[in-house]
Amino acid sequence: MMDRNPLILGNKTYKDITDDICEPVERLPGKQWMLMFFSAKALFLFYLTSVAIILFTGMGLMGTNHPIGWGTDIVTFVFWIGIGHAGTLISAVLFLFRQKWRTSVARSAEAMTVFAVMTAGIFPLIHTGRPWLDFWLLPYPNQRGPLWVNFRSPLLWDVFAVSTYATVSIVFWYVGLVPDFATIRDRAKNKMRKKIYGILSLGWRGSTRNWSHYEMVYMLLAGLATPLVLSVHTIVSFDFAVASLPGWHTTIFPPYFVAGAIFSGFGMVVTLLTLVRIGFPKFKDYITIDHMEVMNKIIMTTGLLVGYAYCSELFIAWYSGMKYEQYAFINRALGPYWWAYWIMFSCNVFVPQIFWFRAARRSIPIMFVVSIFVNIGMWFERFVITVTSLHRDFLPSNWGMYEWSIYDAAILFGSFGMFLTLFLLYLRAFPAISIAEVKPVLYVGKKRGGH
Amino acid sequence: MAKRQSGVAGIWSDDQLILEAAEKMRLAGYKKFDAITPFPVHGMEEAVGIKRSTIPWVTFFAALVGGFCGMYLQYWTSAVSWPINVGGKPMFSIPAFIPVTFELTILFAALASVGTMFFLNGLPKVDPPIIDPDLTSHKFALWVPDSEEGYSVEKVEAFLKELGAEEVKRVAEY
Amino acid sequence: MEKEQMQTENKKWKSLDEKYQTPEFLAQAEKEFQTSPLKDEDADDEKGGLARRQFMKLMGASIAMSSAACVRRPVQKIIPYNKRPSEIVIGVANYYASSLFDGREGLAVTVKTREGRPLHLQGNASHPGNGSGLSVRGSAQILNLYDPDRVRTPVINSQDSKKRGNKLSIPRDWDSLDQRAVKQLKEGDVRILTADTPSPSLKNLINKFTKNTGAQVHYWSPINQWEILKASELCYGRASVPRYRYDKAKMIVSVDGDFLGTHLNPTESSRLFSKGRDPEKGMSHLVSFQSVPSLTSFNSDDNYPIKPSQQLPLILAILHELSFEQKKVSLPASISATLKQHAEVYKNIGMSTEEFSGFVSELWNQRGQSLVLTGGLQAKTRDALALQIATNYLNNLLGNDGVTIHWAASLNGRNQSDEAIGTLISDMLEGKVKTLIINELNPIYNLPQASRFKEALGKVNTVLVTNNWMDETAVLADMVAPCGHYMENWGDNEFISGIVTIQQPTIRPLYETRSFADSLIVWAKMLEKPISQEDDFYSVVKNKWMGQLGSEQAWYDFLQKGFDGQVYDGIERNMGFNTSALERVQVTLEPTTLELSLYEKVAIHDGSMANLSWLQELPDPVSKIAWDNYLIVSPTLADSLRLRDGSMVQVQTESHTMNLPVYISPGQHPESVAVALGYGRGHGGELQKDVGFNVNEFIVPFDNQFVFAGHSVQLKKLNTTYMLAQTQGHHSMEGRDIAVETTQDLYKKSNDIGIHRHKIFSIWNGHKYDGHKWAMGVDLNSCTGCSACMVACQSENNIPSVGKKYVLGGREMHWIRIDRYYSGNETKSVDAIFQPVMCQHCENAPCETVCPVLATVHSDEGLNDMVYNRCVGTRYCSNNCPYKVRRFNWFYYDGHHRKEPLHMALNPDVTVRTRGVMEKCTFCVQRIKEAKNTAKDEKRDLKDGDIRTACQSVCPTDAIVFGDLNDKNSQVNKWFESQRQYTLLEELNAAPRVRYLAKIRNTQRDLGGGHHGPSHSTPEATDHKGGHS
Amino acid sequence: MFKVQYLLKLPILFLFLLLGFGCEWGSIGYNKGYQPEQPIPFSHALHSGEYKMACVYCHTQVEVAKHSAVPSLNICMNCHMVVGTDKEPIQKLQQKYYDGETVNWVKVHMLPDHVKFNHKRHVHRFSEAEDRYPACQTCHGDVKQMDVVQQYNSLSMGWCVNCHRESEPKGPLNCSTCHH
Repeated sequence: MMDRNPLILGNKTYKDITDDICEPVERLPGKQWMLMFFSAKALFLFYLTSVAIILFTGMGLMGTNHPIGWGTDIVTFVFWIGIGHAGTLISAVLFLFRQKWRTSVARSAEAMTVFAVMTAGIFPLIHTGRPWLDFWLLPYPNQRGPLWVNFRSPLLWDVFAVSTYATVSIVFWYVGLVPDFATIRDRAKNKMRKKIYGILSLGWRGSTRNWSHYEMVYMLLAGLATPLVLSVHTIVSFDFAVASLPGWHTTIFPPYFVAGAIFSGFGMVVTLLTLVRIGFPKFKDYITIDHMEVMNKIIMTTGLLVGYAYCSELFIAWYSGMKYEQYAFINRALGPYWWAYWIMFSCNVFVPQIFWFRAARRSIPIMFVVSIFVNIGMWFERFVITVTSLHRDFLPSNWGMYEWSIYDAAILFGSFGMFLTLFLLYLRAFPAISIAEVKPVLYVGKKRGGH
Repeated sequence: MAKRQSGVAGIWSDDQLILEAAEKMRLAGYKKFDAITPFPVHGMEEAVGIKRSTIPWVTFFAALVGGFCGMYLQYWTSAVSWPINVGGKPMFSIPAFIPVTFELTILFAALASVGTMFFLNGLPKVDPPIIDPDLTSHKFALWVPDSEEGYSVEKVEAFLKELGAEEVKRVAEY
Repeated sequence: MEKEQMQTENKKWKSLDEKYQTPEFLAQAEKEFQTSPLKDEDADDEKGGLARRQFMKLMGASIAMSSAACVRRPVQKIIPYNKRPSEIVIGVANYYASSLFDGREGLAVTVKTREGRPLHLQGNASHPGNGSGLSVRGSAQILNLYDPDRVRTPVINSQDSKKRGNKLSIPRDWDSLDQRAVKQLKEGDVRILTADTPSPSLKNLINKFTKNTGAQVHYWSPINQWEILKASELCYGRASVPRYRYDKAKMIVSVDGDFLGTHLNPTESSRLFSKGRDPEKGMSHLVSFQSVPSLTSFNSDDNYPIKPSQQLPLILAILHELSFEQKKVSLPASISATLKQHAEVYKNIGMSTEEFSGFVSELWNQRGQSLVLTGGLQAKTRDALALQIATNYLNNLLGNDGVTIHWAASLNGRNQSDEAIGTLISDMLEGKVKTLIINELNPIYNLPQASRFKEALGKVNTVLVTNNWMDETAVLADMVAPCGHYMENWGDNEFISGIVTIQQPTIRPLYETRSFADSLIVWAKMLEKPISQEDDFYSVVKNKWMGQLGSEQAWYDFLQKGFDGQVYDGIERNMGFNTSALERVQVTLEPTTLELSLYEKVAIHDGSMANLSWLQELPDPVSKIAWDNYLIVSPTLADSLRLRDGSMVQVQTESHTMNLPVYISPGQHPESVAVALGYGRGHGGELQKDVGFNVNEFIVPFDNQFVFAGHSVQLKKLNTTYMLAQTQGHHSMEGRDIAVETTQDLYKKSNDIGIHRHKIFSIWNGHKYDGHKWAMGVDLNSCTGCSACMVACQSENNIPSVGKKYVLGGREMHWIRIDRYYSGNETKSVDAIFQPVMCQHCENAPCETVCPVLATVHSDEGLNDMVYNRCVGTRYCSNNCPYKVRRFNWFYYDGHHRKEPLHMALNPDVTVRTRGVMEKCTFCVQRIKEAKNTAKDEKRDLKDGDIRTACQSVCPTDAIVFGDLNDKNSQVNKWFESQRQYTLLEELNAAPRVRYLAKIRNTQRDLGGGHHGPSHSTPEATDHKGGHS
Repeated sequence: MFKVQYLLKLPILFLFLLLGFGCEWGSIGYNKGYQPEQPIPFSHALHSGEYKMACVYCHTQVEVAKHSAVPSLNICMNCHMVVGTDKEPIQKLQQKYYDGETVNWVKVHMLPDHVKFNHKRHVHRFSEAEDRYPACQTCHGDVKQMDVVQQYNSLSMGWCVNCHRESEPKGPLNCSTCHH
């Protein structure tokens, strides 16, 4: 067994941990936070306005057209759903693998998942021509015969997958939060606060019987969330893979999408946690540079996986001998959207290779920049898949170009406003690190100080 | 869990010490006592003498029900209630029905597990009394309710002190 | 299926009774339609209606939810007739035989009306001219009728008569206009400027009017055939435009005669042409020499780009080859010298000596059954007349006169000339004209400044325009007398001599309009110089034909059948040829390094119907560009000037300089450029305003004619670009088997079209279709790409036009589109192939599988049903459609339709789609239902041919067939078993119910296209679709 | 078909109610029983019930067209030139007729624009099939009893579809049967 670095730095006691983590929740927000929050909020309001204008006027304001029926909305949907995957992966999969380092970052990663899924969930709703009728996608009894839904459509699978994923993610997250809410409740000096967190904590006590059931459920949820998280992006990839378009109709899509999702999710976790570390310097003891390094290793690995998928797509297109498929891939790399393809390729495959160097892995500025590149690259990956496959398919007479409009930009950037608003609120209102989970790993990598 | 009980609690500030104390308490024949800790202390279940949780069974059966409901919902709506020729595919297109079946399996299982956990733990509770606010932060307690066989406040107090409790509290209602 | 109802209550149609034309009455009439799907709000709540619809837009979701709270729906009203006209049954269409002139050709039509509204036009199937075929412009006449920009009352303009600048337009009634007009007419020196009319009754009235009042009439139209008339007068002694029999010709040589697209009567010509093109029975050989790529050149078997200055030399070279090289004929000495000069012009158009001599030998071998055709705007060089005479002579030598060229069955209503307006202008300038009546012409727009027409107009005291639009000429007139539409007026038309078609009104005049003929009658009467015994033109026509036909019953039969008479179908002998005419055959046009041709587009013609969205939105069959004109340049020239599609260039001729955008087209000669007329309209409609560029200034008046082609031109590249709305951005098939063609020799040899047939299997048995099994066949060999189907479909199915901005964004809505692919060597001459693509109604429809809400599913008759009201608009279906035939309503497109009275053109049998809904071809399911209902009522089974889809019924070449595959004898079944049959993208196993018949080209060349072509070209930088930036 | 399946439906029903969309289950929002007041108090009970006039006497085109059509005023005047001229509503009707005006009746049975219903086909089907239905009453209820006409059925899509499913021979269930 190798000696490992301590997961939590500094000579902390249990009380220190409680105090450190509860502190942001219990004090008034600082200027930095306020500035960020109001910027995010402004962006969020801008987003809502843009969505309202589009709903009022019509989908025609977006860049989608004939033949490109899906554009920014679906691209960004897949982007956010992908980001959501890292949270569940960290909390569920790493839990099952007994990776103790996950405890410090799991909470924020899960929060990111929930908010990313919420942000993502808006897109399929607003991308339809008549969003006020979106509820028709649910199989509910009705006066039309009853007329049901088409369970053969990947979009319906999406409805079930995304809503199940959102539900389970929120439940998982919330179950994790319950003991911590109880902690805040018990520390509360203010009656109102006590009441609110009392309700949120559901009256948690922390008796061993409670903990016994709790841990069992936590493990079960982890066990359920793991196949779920794989299935969700698999099903999202089915939106494309089940269709018949060259460039979409590919069996590699499920694993490729899942790898891409983990990749982009970790990218976003690194982006957010570097910011959290700056915003809350005390958290540096919990979210240590070692945590960041581990995540950077995952980014590099999944980056290679994604790169493998890109190459294998090209190989299969050539090997299949199918002219439409071959053309689609030549067109991706060399056609009018070559720049999108090469942005994707460089950001996702080349840039993360810098993490072969330990110094880079442990450098906060480098990892921050790389994580941003990763997210840009991953957005372009979805753009490449969606738009460049659609813009030139079977009949050359139909070929066309995407008509990017300012509304596309508004929707894309505005969605970050929604995500960041939620995330910043979360940082203030919820314990950003799992108190109850960090305490058991206090002594990992350290000699237990005797009393 | 339903009724509130009175009892005695002993408080420790080290998880190792309370683990030993709980072990001793169980060996001394206490059956209904419980430990209250801010985080799950490794080994405490065995020390207090709690059997493995039965929730996995609930999960398993909920998963079966979810899977069945998912597949049946799709079969019934697509092939029985109003069969419609969609894309030249069979009415009961099993391969296409797998994803939804799977998702409902997971959903039922997850929700049922959490629900059961809440039920078994008596959650949610509205504003329950607490023994000590630090018990969710850095202190640990052993709690002996009045329903314990041969319960007497003094005896329990004495025993807790003997076990090394840093503080012993009489609790009127918990 | 056609139920041509007899018109019994004639008074209703043509009553000039003011009672029926009051605005109140019209408003009442419109209310009568309000229970139909046209209006979704109640009429008596006019203020609330719009607000409520806005509310519905916004709050659809909450309405859907609040329905649970039992909210009363908006109250609707039913407004029955006071007295229901006996022939109107609400919900049942009436069909009337009629005829109209689409600006280019006369068409016999069947008008479908519902509740007294004309809705849709089809050709009159039994008519020997256009038959069931209808042109693009013919179908669009429905929209013309309901054009919101029509002049609605007589108008008196307050004018500064010297300057002719409009100050104020005052709507008046007919009385005051008539009084003013007659006052002026009494002054004398009256001239009438009008296009020649094919109506014998009107012609008679005009003649009487001129005789009685001393007025002079000048027959002119902007695009006329004076040179053909003049040449025939010189050569044969009678001035007429012959009817060409493309069906009888084994070899057709067209030198810029675009008979399939724009020249003379393209609908009838296409019909005749396709009759001679049966791959099983033998096909004619069409050779095209074109200075502008056209439908004719794209449909030809062999084509050669030429310059305008090579047209006449080419004909002369053929004559030279025939006489001096091959010594088949001997020619008068007078012409030999001229011939010798041009003997080798073929070398300049890229033909080798062997090729040319082979071509001429073939022409000689087919003598008596060949046809040489020249003409059209592109051939109106300064040598236009010489070209026609030379062509006539060539045809005469080949023995085609009277066989493939029928002078006995001439095309009427074309007796008009540039000379006529030239005389008028000089008379006006000399002050010989006091009053000028301009009937449905727009010389201010159509003529260049150099013609001095505007200047001349300033010297006329009174200008009276009878027209339906306040166009460029009408705004300069003193009075505008709206003359109504073909569907509002009576008439009789003899488009082809010998056969008269009736023109019945099918709606009461929408506005206070009066036909030109009626105006003449009224004015003559007020002048006390009556020109008819009857008081209105209807009676004139009726009495004339009742007299001619013998009885009232015969008159009603005439109305029912729509036409009377026969077309000459024999062989004329002893035509004679006056060789002295050959003296005029002199080549005066000097070739230059770059020559400009003006040409007309299929849809826009001379610009007279430019205000119709259907015509503007129709992608030009040749260039696939909508909403614009542009300078066509060859790829070679574009390379040398570094031009790209949309680059602006400065175009400079001797007479005019202007900037135009460039469109690069294969099939254009490198030393020739071309631009279409009809754009850049100034007045007369909101829609046409500032669409394209007015290039009429390039027309040069020269020696009593207007010269349209052969101008020496210089191009200068500008550093700006312009967005051209092209609906098809990529023109190569990329080596895919999409539009399949082969040569006749190969097809005959192997009885095979040479494509890979895929072995397809399924893992289950599939659904059974026991009842009907609808299917469609499309014969690429017949399809000329004329696009008539696109407009007919638009009319039948309430398809909106979206405007240039959104065509640029790739959002055009046509349910059927015509793909045009090039193959062959793009720098020299190319082959083009047209392929109509509509919803393929796949049995394994990829779109259906992916729709989450079952908005598109299969019917038990194999139709791919699209349920608009269920659609939420995920657009997944469109993405997954390999044929990309689905169209999405990105906005509320009914906005334009709703501009009153355009909503009256909507077909009540087809739902008007709302925003956010997908739509596509339905195989005209409303027609299928209608035919099934009729069959049920008549207690019989459906017959093959009972159902004709909109696209099928207007196709002049019968390239589309629709029917039941379970009917063993159906036409579609025969096509599905043909050797030429293939399925588009067969390997995807979508199992389409549409199959194509491969195109066969009658050529000796090795065709470049299809699977023979280049395998994979590298994708170029951009697709042009959606414009150029 | 199979009784067992009805039992198996139960858990699904439960799930749907859980989804909270049960509100659309009933005939809520479909205006069944809608009975507006008309500008002229025309009584079907009197004309059709008491005087036993055939429906097609006034609704002349119901057997030949998609629309049953509310009668034009000249049909009313067939009788009311002489009948009941002393009554005020009849005088109003006459006045409208002579003025060339018409009556704005309030629409009772309303289908949305995207539903194409064919009266002719249904009337023929009802009166010619072996299991004869009363041609008009099946959908419109016993109009003979109605003084003021009211909407007798929900006219919801489910109502249409169920009839097409249950009658023998079955009506077509394609989407394009009604929507195009």
